[in-house]
Amino acid sequence: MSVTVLLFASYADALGTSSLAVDLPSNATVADVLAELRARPGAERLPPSPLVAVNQRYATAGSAVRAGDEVAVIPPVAGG
Amino acid sequence: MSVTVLLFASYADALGTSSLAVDLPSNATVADVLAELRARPGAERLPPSPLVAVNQRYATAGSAVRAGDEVAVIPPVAGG
Amino acid sequence: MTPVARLTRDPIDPTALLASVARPRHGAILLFLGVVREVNDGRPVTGIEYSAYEAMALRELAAIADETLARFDATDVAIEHRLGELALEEASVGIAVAHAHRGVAYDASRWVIEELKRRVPIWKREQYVDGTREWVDPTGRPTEAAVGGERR
Amino acid sequence: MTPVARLTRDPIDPTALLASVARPRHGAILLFLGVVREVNDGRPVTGIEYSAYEAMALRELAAIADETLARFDATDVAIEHRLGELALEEASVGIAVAHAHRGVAYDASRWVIEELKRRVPIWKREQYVDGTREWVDPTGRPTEAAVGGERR
Repeated sequence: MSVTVLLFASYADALGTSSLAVDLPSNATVADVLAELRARPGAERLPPSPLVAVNQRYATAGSAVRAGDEVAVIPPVAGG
Repeated sequence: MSVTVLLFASYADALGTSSLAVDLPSNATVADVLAELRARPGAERLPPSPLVAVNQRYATAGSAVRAGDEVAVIPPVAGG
Repeated sequence: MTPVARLTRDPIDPTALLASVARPRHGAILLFLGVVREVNDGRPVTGIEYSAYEAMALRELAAIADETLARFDATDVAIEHRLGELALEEASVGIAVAHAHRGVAYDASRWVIEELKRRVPIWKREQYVDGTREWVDPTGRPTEAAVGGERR
Repeated sequence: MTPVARLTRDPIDPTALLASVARPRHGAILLFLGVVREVNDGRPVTGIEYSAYEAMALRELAAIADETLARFDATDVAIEHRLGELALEEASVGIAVAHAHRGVAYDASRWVIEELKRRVPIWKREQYVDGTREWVDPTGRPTEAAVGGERR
Protein backbone atom coordinates (compact mmCIF):
# COMPACT_ATOMS: atom_id res chain seq x y z
CA MET A 1 0.00 0.00 0.00
CA SER A 2 1.02 3.61 -0.42
CA VAL A 3 0.74 6.61 1.87
CA THR A 4 1.48 10.26 1.21
CA VAL A 5 4.16 11.80 3.43
CA LEU A 6 4.10 15.58 3.88
CA LEU A 7 7.15 17.53 5.02
CA PHE A 8 7.27 21.13 6.19
CA ALA A 9 9.65 23.96 6.93
CA SER A 10 13.15 22.73 7.90
CA TYR A 11 12.18 19.09 7.26
CA ALA A 12 11.11 19.88 3.70
CA ASP A 13 14.43 21.68 3.24
CA ALA A 14 16.31 18.68 4.65
CA LEU A 15 14.74 16.14 2.30
CA GLY A 16 14.43 18.53 -0.63
CA THR A 17 10.69 17.96 -1.04
CA SER A 18 7.43 18.75 0.70
CA SER A 19 5.58 15.62 -0.39
CA LEU A 20 6.44 12.05 -1.33
CA ALA A 21 4.75 8.68 -1.71
CA VAL A 22 5.97 5.81 0.48
CA ASP A 23 5.21 2.13 -0.14
CA LEU A 24 4.55 0.00 2.92
CA PRO A 25 3.29 -3.46 3.84
CA SER A 26 -0.26 -3.56 5.17
CA ASN A 27 -0.52 -3.28 8.99
CA ALA A 28 2.20 -0.64 8.90
CA THR A 29 2.59 1.98 11.63
CA VAL A 30 3.94 5.50 11.86
CA ALA A 31 7.27 3.98 12.94
CA ASP A 32 7.43 2.09 9.63
CA VAL A 33 6.79 5.30 7.70
CA LEU A 34 9.62 7.01 9.56
CA ALA A 35 11.93 4.03 8.94
CA GLU A 36 11.25 4.32 5.20
CA LEU A 37 11.92 8.03 5.38
CA ARG A 38 15.28 7.43 7.11
CA ALA A 39 16.57 5.80 3.93
CA ARG A 40 16.20 9.05 1.97
CA PRO A 41 19.07 11.49 1.44
CA GLY A 42 18.92 14.33 3.94
CA ALA A 43 16.87 12.32 6.46
CA GLU A 44 19.81 12.31 8.88
CA ARG A 45 18.83 15.94 9.55
CA LEU A 46 15.51 14.85 11.11
CA PRO A 47 15.49 14.44 14.90
CA PRO A 48 15.27 10.91 16.38
CA SER A 49 11.54 11.15 17.17
CA PRO A 50 9.82 13.84 15.13
CA LEU A 51 6.20 14.82 15.72
CA VAL A 52 3.86 13.08 13.29
CA ALA A 53 0.23 13.61 12.32
CA VAL A 54 -1.92 11.07 10.46
CA ASN A 55 -4.77 12.61 8.50
CA GLN A 56 -4.23 15.94 10.28
CA ARG A 57 -4.30 14.57 13.82
CA TYR A 58 -1.27 14.11 16.04
CA ALA A 59 -0.23 10.45 16.19
CA THR A 60 2.38 8.29 17.92
CA ALA A 61 4.99 5.87 16.57
CA GLY A 62 2.62 2.97 17.16
CA SER A 63 -0.36 4.52 15.34
CA ALA A 64 -1.62 2.45 12.39
CA VAL A 65 -1.53 3.87 8.88
CA ARG A 66 -3.80 2.77 6.05
CA ALA A 67 -3.61 3.02 2.30
CA GLY A 68 -4.09 6.57 1.15
CA ASP A 69 -3.39 8.12 4.57
CA GLU A 70 -1.75 11.54 4.77
CA VAL A 71 1.22 11.26 7.14
CA ALA A 72 2.78 14.60 8.07
CA VAL A 73 6.18 14.91 9.74
CA ILE A 74 5.97 18.07 11.79
CA PRO A 75 8.92 20.26 12.83
CA PRO A 76 8.76 22.07 16.18
CA VAL A 77 5.83 24.44 15.76
CA ALA A 78 6.52 28.16 15.94
CA GLY A 79 3.20 29.91 15.43
CA GLY A 80 2.06 33.04 17.21
CA MET B 1 -9.41 79.53 57.66
CA SER B 2 -11.55 78.12 54.88
CA VAL B 3 -11.19 74.99 52.76
CA THR B 4 -13.19 73.85 49.76
CA VAL B 5 -14.94 70.51 50.17
CA LEU B 6 -15.81 68.60 47.00
CA LEU B 7 -18.49 65.92 46.93
CA PHE B 8 -19.13 63.40 44.17
CA ALA B 9 -21.68 60.87 42.95
CA SER B 10 -23.85 59.50 45.78
CA TYR B 11 -22.24 61.83 48.34
CA ALA B 12 -23.11 64.88 46.25
CA ASP B 13 -26.68 63.56 46.02
CA ALA B 14 -26.77 63.01 49.78
CA LEU B 15 -25.71 66.54 50.69
CA GLY B 16 -27.42 68.18 47.74
CA THR B 17 -24.25 69.90 46.52
CA SER B 18 -20.95 69.04 44.89
CA SER B 19 -18.93 71.81 46.50
CA LEU B 20 -19.04 73.81 49.69
CA ALA B 21 -16.76 76.01 51.78
CA VAL B 22 -16.00 74.95 55.35
CA ASP B 23 -14.54 77.21 58.02
CA LEU B 24 -12.03 75.64 60.38
CA PRO B 25 -9.55 76.65 63.05
CA SER B 26 -5.92 76.59 61.94
CA ASN B 27 -4.13 73.28 62.61
CA ALA B 28 -7.26 71.45 61.47
CA THR B 29 -7.18 67.93 60.09
CA VAL B 30 -9.26 65.86 57.70
CA ALA B 31 -11.18 64.57 60.72
CA ASP B 32 -12.17 68.15 61.56
CA VAL B 33 -13.42 68.70 58.01
CA LEU B 34 -15.53 65.55 58.24
CA ALA B 35 -16.89 66.61 61.64
CA GLU B 36 -18.00 69.93 60.13
CA LEU B 37 -19.60 68.05 57.26
CA ARG B 38 -21.52 65.82 59.69
CA ALA B 39 -23.52 68.83 60.84
CA ARG B 40 -25.02 69.29 57.36
CA PRO B 41 -28.42 67.90 56.35
CA GLY B 42 -28.02 64.60 54.47
CA ALA B 43 -24.60 63.89 55.99
CA GLU B 44 -26.04 60.94 57.89
CA ARG B 45 -25.99 59.15 54.52
CA LEU B 46 -22.16 59.25 54.45
CA PRO B 47 -20.37 56.16 55.76
CA PRO B 48 -18.50 56.39 59.11
CA SER B 49 -15.05 56.70 57.48
CA PRO B 50 -15.28 57.91 53.90
CA LEU B 51 -12.23 58.09 51.65
CA VAL B 52 -10.78 61.58 51.49
CA ALA B 53 -8.27 63.29 49.23
CA VAL B 54 -6.49 66.56 50.00
CA ASN B 55 -5.37 68.50 46.93
CA GLN B 56 -6.03 65.43 44.76
CA ARG B 57 -4.03 62.95 46.84
CA TYR B 58 -5.53 60.32 49.12
CA ALA B 59 -5.26 61.37 52.74
CA THR B 60 -6.12 59.97 56.19
CA ALA B 61 -8.21 61.33 59.04
CA GLY B 62 -5.09 62.73 60.70
CA SER B 63 -3.80 64.56 57.61
CA ALA B 64 -3.39 68.31 58.08
CA VAL B 65 -5.40 70.75 55.99
CA ARG B 66 -4.40 74.31 55.20
CA ALA B 67 -6.26 77.40 54.11
CA GLY B 68 -7.40 77.06 50.51
CA ASP B 69 -6.95 73.29 50.37
CA GLU B 70 -9.28 71.22 48.21
CA VAL B 71 -10.68 68.41 50.33
CA ALA B 72 -12.58 65.78 48.35
CA VAL B 73 -14.83 63.21 49.99
CA ILE B 74 -14.70 60.22 47.70
CA PRO B 75 -17.39 57.54 47.36
CA PRO B 76 -16.32 53.96 46.60
CA VAL B 77 -14.70 54.24 43.18
CA ALA B 78 -16.32 52.33 40.31
CA GLY B 79 -14.26 53.05 37.21
CA GLY B 80 -13.44 50.56 34.51
CA MET C 1 8.22 57.35 25.63
CA THR C 2 5.37 59.31 27.19
CA PRO C 3 2.62 57.04 28.44
CA VAL C 4 -0.92 57.99 27.44
CA ALA C 5 -3.43 58.57 30.26
CA ARG C 6 -6.63 60.32 29.20
CA LEU C 7 -10.23 61.01 30.11
CA THR C 8 -12.53 61.46 27.16
CA ARG C 9 -16.17 62.12 26.36
CA ASP C 10 -15.76 60.66 22.87
CA PRO C 11 -15.96 56.96 21.99
CA ILE C 12 -12.74 55.08 22.73
CA ASP C 13 -10.84 54.23 19.55
CA PRO C 14 -9.12 50.82 19.85
CA THR C 15 -7.02 51.39 16.74
CA ALA C 16 -5.57 54.63 18.10
CA LEU C 17 -4.81 52.99 21.47
CA LEU C 18 -3.00 50.10 19.75
CA ALA C 19 -1.01 52.50 17.56
CA SER C 20 0.05 54.56 20.56
CA VAL C 21 1.95 51.62 22.12
CA ALA C 22 3.31 49.93 18.97
CA ARG C 23 7.11 49.96 18.74
CA PRO C 24 9.51 47.78 16.71
CA ARG C 25 10.91 46.29 19.93
CA HIS C 26 7.58 44.82 21.01
CA GLY C 27 6.45 41.28 20.25
CA ALA C 28 3.10 41.42 22.02
CA ILE C 29 0.34 44.01 22.27
CA LEU C 30 -2.65 43.55 24.55
CA LEU C 31 -5.79 45.65 24.44
CA PHE C 32 -8.34 45.49 27.25
CA LEU C 33 -11.77 47.04 26.74
CA GLY C 34 -14.28 47.33 29.55
CA VAL C 35 -17.73 47.54 27.98
CA VAL C 36 -21.24 48.28 29.23
CA ARG C 37 -23.14 45.04 29.57
CA GLU C 38 -26.83 44.45 29.54
CA VAL C 39 -27.13 42.87 32.99
CA ASN C 40 -25.43 43.65 36.30
CA ASP C 41 -26.20 41.67 39.47
CA GLY C 42 -29.23 40.27 37.67
CA ARG C 43 -30.75 43.69 36.82
CA PRO C 44 -31.25 44.63 33.16
CA VAL C 45 -29.17 47.72 32.36
CA THR C 46 -29.92 50.18 29.57
CA GLY C 47 -26.89 52.44 29.97
CA ILE C 48 -24.30 53.82 32.36
CA GLU C 49 -23.31 57.36 33.20
CA TYR C 50 -19.66 57.79 34.22
CA SER C 51 -18.43 60.80 36.15
CA ALA C 52 -15.10 61.59 37.78
CA TYR C 53 -13.16 63.86 40.04
CA GLU C 54 -11.44 64.78 36.83
CA ALA C 55 -8.23 66.45 37.98
CA MET C 56 -7.47 63.70 40.47
CA ALA C 57 -8.56 60.91 38.10
CA LEU C 58 -6.12 62.21 35.50
CA ARG C 59 -3.40 62.37 38.11
CA GLU C 60 -4.05 58.80 39.23
CA LEU C 61 -4.24 57.48 35.65
CA ALA C 62 -0.92 59.15 34.86
CA ALA C 63 0.59 57.71 38.05
CA ILE C 64 -0.62 54.21 37.12
CA ALA C 65 0.90 54.59 33.66
CA ASP C 66 4.23 55.74 35.13
CA GLU C 67 4.23 52.93 37.69
CA THR C 68 3.54 50.45 34.88
CA LEU C 69 6.75 51.52 33.14
CA ALA C 70 8.69 51.11 36.37
CA ARG C 71 7.16 47.77 37.43
CA PHE C 72 7.09 46.04 34.07
CA ASP C 73 10.40 46.90 32.49
CA ALA C 74 9.42 49.80 30.21
CA THR C 75 6.20 48.33 28.92
CA ASP C 76 4.50 50.90 26.71
CA VAL C 77 1.05 51.73 28.02
CA ALA C 78 -1.97 53.81 27.03
CA ILE C 79 -5.00 54.21 29.29
CA GLU C 80 -8.21 55.96 28.31
CA HIS C 81 -11.39 56.23 30.38
CA ARG C 82 -14.62 57.53 29.02
CA LEU C 83 -17.00 59.87 30.87
CA GLY C 84 -20.63 60.77 30.24
CA GLU C 85 -23.57 58.66 29.08
CA LEU C 86 -22.67 55.29 27.57
CA ALA C 87 -24.97 52.89 25.76
CA LEU C 88 -24.79 49.08 25.89
CA GLU C 89 -21.64 47.62 24.30
CA GLU C 90 -19.79 50.94 24.39
CA ALA C 91 -16.30 50.85 25.91
CA SER C 92 -15.88 52.67 29.22
CA VAL C 93 -12.16 51.98 29.46
CA GLY C 94 -9.42 51.00 27.04
CA ILE C 95 -5.95 49.87 28.10
CA ALA C 96 -3.24 49.05 25.57
CA VAL C 97 0.09 47.63 26.70
CA ALA C 98 2.99 46.36 24.63
CA HIS C 99 6.17 44.52 25.53
CA ALA C 100 8.85 42.41 23.91
CA HIS C 101 7.28 39.33 25.55
CA ARG C 102 3.65 38.36 26.00
CA GLY C 103 3.89 37.24 29.63
CA VAL C 104 4.82 40.73 30.76
CA ALA C 105 2.13 42.27 28.55
CA TYR C 106 -0.58 40.11 30.18
CA ASP C 107 0.68 40.84 33.69
CA ALA C 108 0.95 44.58 33.04
CA SER C 109 -2.48 44.83 31.43
CA ARG C 110 -4.12 43.05 34.33
CA TRP C 111 -2.25 45.17 36.85
CA VAL C 112 -3.37 48.40 35.18
CA ILE C 113 -7.08 47.56 35.18
CA GLU C 114 -6.98 46.36 38.79
CA GLU C 115 -5.18 49.52 39.90
CA LEU C 116 -7.59 51.68 37.93
CA LYS C 117 -10.56 50.03 39.63
CA ARG C 118 -8.91 50.33 43.02
CA ARG C 119 -7.86 53.96 43.08
CA VAL C 120 -9.03 56.18 40.21
CA PRO C 121 -11.89 58.43 41.39
CA ILE C 122 -14.49 57.57 38.77
CA TRP C 123 -18.09 56.63 39.49
CA LYS C 124 -20.86 55.07 37.51
CA ARG C 125 -24.61 55.31 37.74
CA GLU C 126 -26.47 52.49 36.09
CA GLN C 127 -29.75 53.07 34.32
CA TYR C 128 -32.24 50.21 34.51
CA VAL C 129 -35.04 49.05 32.25
CA ASP C 130 -37.61 50.25 34.82
CA GLY C 131 -36.30 53.83 34.50
CA THR C 132 -34.51 53.96 37.86
CA ARG C 133 -30.82 54.82 38.26
CA GLU C 134 -28.36 53.87 40.95
CA TRP C 135 -24.74 54.63 41.82
CA VAL C 136 -22.71 51.45 41.72
CA ASP C 137 -20.75 50.53 44.84
CA PRO C 138 -18.32 47.72 43.99
CA THR C 139 -17.39 47.35 47.68
CA GLY C 140 -20.79 45.85 48.38
CA ARG C 141 -21.47 48.37 51.13
CA PRO C 142 -25.05 49.62 51.37
CA THR C 143 -25.97 51.66 48.31
CA GLU C 144 -27.10 55.24 48.54
CA ALA C 145 -30.70 54.11 48.17
CA ALA C 146 -30.40 51.54 50.95
CA VAL C 147 -28.68 53.99 53.29
CA GLY C 148 -31.27 56.60 52.41
CA GLY C 149 -33.98 54.15 53.39
CA GLU C 150 -32.50 53.94 56.87
CA ARG C 151 -32.56 57.67 57.34
CA ARG C 152 -33.58 58.60 60.86
CA MET D 1 -22.18 31.52 18.52
CA THR D 2 -19.68 30.24 15.96
CA PRO D 3 -16.13 30.91 17.03
CA VAL D 4 -13.83 32.42 14.40
CA ALA D 5 -10.65 30.49 13.52
CA ARG D 6 -8.90 31.63 10.37
CA LEU D 7 -5.65 31.65 8.47
CA THR D 8 -5.12 34.69 6.30
CA ARG D 9 -2.56 36.18 3.93
CA ASP D 10 -3.98 39.66 4.46
CA PRO D 11 -3.10 41.99 7.33
CA ILE D 12 -4.95 41.17 10.54
CA ASP D 13 -7.71 43.71 11.27
CA PRO D 14 -8.01 44.34 15.04
CA THR D 15 -11.32 46.16 14.65
CA ALA D 16 -12.93 43.23 12.85
CA LEU D 17 -11.63 40.78 15.47
CA LEU D 18 -13.05 42.90 18.29
CA ALA D 19 -16.41 43.21 16.51
CA SER D 20 -16.62 39.46 15.99
CA VAL D 21 -16.68 38.77 19.75
CA ALA D 22 -18.70 41.78 20.97
CA ARG D 23 -22.05 40.82 22.54
CA PRO D 24 -24.32 42.77 24.94
CA ARG D 25 -23.69 40.18 27.67
CA HIS D 26 -19.94 40.85 27.77
CA GLY D 27 -18.27 43.28 30.12
CA ALA D 28 -14.68 42.69 29.01
CA ILE D 29 -12.99 42.24 25.65
CA LEU D 30 -9.32 41.35 25.34
CA LEU D 31 -7.32 41.51 22.14
CA PHE D 32 -3.88 39.92 21.90
CA LEU D 33 -1.65 40.74 18.96
CA GLY D 34 1.62 38.93 18.33
CA VAL D 35 3.81 41.22 16.25
CA VAL D 36 7.11 40.88 14.40
CA ARG D 37 9.83 42.47 16.48
CA GLU D 38 13.15 43.83 15.37
CA VAL D 39 15.36 41.59 17.48
CA ASN D 40 15.11 37.90 18.42
CA ASP D 41 17.71 36.21 20.60
CA GLY D 42 19.94 39.21 20.02
CA ARG D 43 19.85 39.00 16.21
CA PRO D 44 18.42 41.94 14.23
CA VAL D 45 15.39 40.74 12.24
CA THR D 46 14.09 42.38 9.07
CA GLY D 47 11.00 40.21 8.58
CA ILE D 48 9.43 36.80 9.12
CA GLU D 49 7.89 34.33 6.71
CA TYR D 50 5.09 32.20 8.20
CA SER D 51 3.99 28.92 6.64
CA ALA D 52 1.62 26.21 7.84
CA TYR D 53 0.26 22.75 7.31
CA GLU D 54 -2.85 24.65 6.44
CA ALA D 55 -5.59 22.02 6.68
CA MET D 56 -4.34 20.77 10.04
CA ALA D 57 -3.59 24.28 11.35
CA LEU D 58 -7.19 25.28 10.62
CA ARG D 59 -8.44 22.15 12.33
CA GLU D 60 -6.31 22.84 15.43
CA LEU D 61 -7.31 26.52 15.53
CA ALA D 62 -10.98 25.54 15.34
CA ALA D 63 -10.45 22.93 18.06
CA ILE D 64 -8.79 25.52 20.32
CA ALA D 65 -11.70 27.90 19.74
CA ASP D 66 -14.23 25.18 20.58
CA GLU D 67 -12.28 24.13 23.67
CA THR D 68 -12.17 27.76 24.78
CA LEU D 69 -15.97 27.88 24.79
CA ALA D 70 -16.11 24.69 26.82
CA ARG D 71 -13.36 25.59 29.32
CA PHE D 72 -14.22 29.23 29.90
CA ASP D 73 -17.97 29.26 30.18
CA ALA D 74 -18.98 30.33 26.69
CA THR D 75 -16.35 32.99 26.21
CA ASP D 76 -16.64 34.34 22.69
CA VAL D 77 -13.40 33.90 20.81
CA ALA D 78 -11.88 34.79 17.44
CA ILE D 79 -8.42 33.59 16.37
CA GLU D 80 -6.66 34.66 13.22
CA HIS D 81 -3.13 33.71 12.15
CA ARG D 82 -1.36 35.30 9.25
CA LEU D 83 0.76 33.46 6.69
CA GLY D 84 3.32 34.70 4.17
CA GLU D 85 5.94 37.43 4.42
CA LEU D 86 5.53 39.85 7.31
CA ALA D 87 7.41 43.09 7.91
CA LEU D 88 8.45 44.48 11.30
CA GLU D 89 5.52 45.51 13.51
CA GLU D 90 3.00 43.53 11.46
CA ALA D 91 0.73 41.22 13.46
CA SER D 92 1.24 37.49 12.95
CA VAL D 93 -1.61 36.46 15.22
CA GLY D 94 -4.71 38.14 16.62
CA ILE D 95 -6.84 36.67 19.39
CA ALA D 96 -10.01 38.37 20.61
CA VAL D 97 -11.93 37.00 23.58
CA ALA D 98 -14.92 38.44 25.39
CA HIS D 99 -16.68 37.47 28.59
CA ALA D 100 -19.05 38.93 31.15
CA HIS D 101 -16.10 39.25 33.55
CA ARG D 102 -12.52 40.34 32.94
CA GLY D 103 -10.83 37.60 34.95
CA VAL D 104 -12.16 34.92 32.63
CA ALA D 105 -11.28 36.99 29.56
CA TYR D 106 -7.64 37.28 30.68
CA ASP D 107 -7.39 33.58 31.51
CA ALA D 108 -9.01 32.51 28.25
CA SER D 109 -6.87 34.82 26.10
CA ARG D 110 -3.69 33.54 27.68
CA TRP D 111 -4.81 29.92 27.33
CA VAL D 112 -5.55 30.39 23.62
CA ILE D 113 -2.13 31.83 22.75
CA GLU D 114 -0.29 29.17 24.76
CA GLU D 115 -2.29 26.37 23.10
CA LEU D 116 -1.74 27.91 19.70
CA LYS D 117 2.01 28.00 20.26
CA ARG D 118 1.99 24.45 21.60
CA ARG D 119 0.03 22.61 18.93
CA VAL D 120 -0.87 24.53 15.78
CA PRO D 121 1.41 23.45 12.90
CA ILE D 122 2.74 26.82 11.82
CA TRP D 123 6.40 27.65 11.27
CA LYS D 124 8.36 30.81 10.90
CA ARG D 125 11.56 31.63 9.10
CA GLU D 126 13.29 34.76 10.30
CA GLN D 127 15.14 37.03 7.91
CA TYR D 128 18.18 38.76 9.34
CA VAL D 129 19.94 42.02 8.53
CA ASP D 130 22.87 40.07 7.04
CA GLY D 131 20.54 38.49 4.43
CA THR D 132 20.44 35.01 5.98
CA ARG D 133 17.21 33.22 6.95
CA GLU D 134 16.57 30.57 9.55
CA TRP D 135 13.65 28.43 10.69
CA VAL D 136 12.83 29.20 14.31
CA ASP D 137 12.78 26.30 16.76
CA PRO D 138 11.17 27.47 20.02
CA THR D 139 12.07 24.17 21.70
CA GLY D 140 15.70 25.20 21.70
CA ARG D 141 16.74 21.97 19.97
CA PRO D 142 19.51 22.32 17.39
CA THR D 143 18.32 24.38 14.43
CA GLU D 144 18.32 23.06 10.90
CA ALA D 145 21.57 24.83 10.21
CA ALA D 146 23.24 23.37 13.28
CA VAL D 147 22.00 19.86 12.52
CA GLY D 148 23.12 20.31 8.91
CA GLY D 149 26.56 21.22 10.16
CA GLU D 150 26.80 17.88 11.95
CA ARG D 151 25.97 15.96 8.81
CA ARG D 152 28.05 12.78 8.62
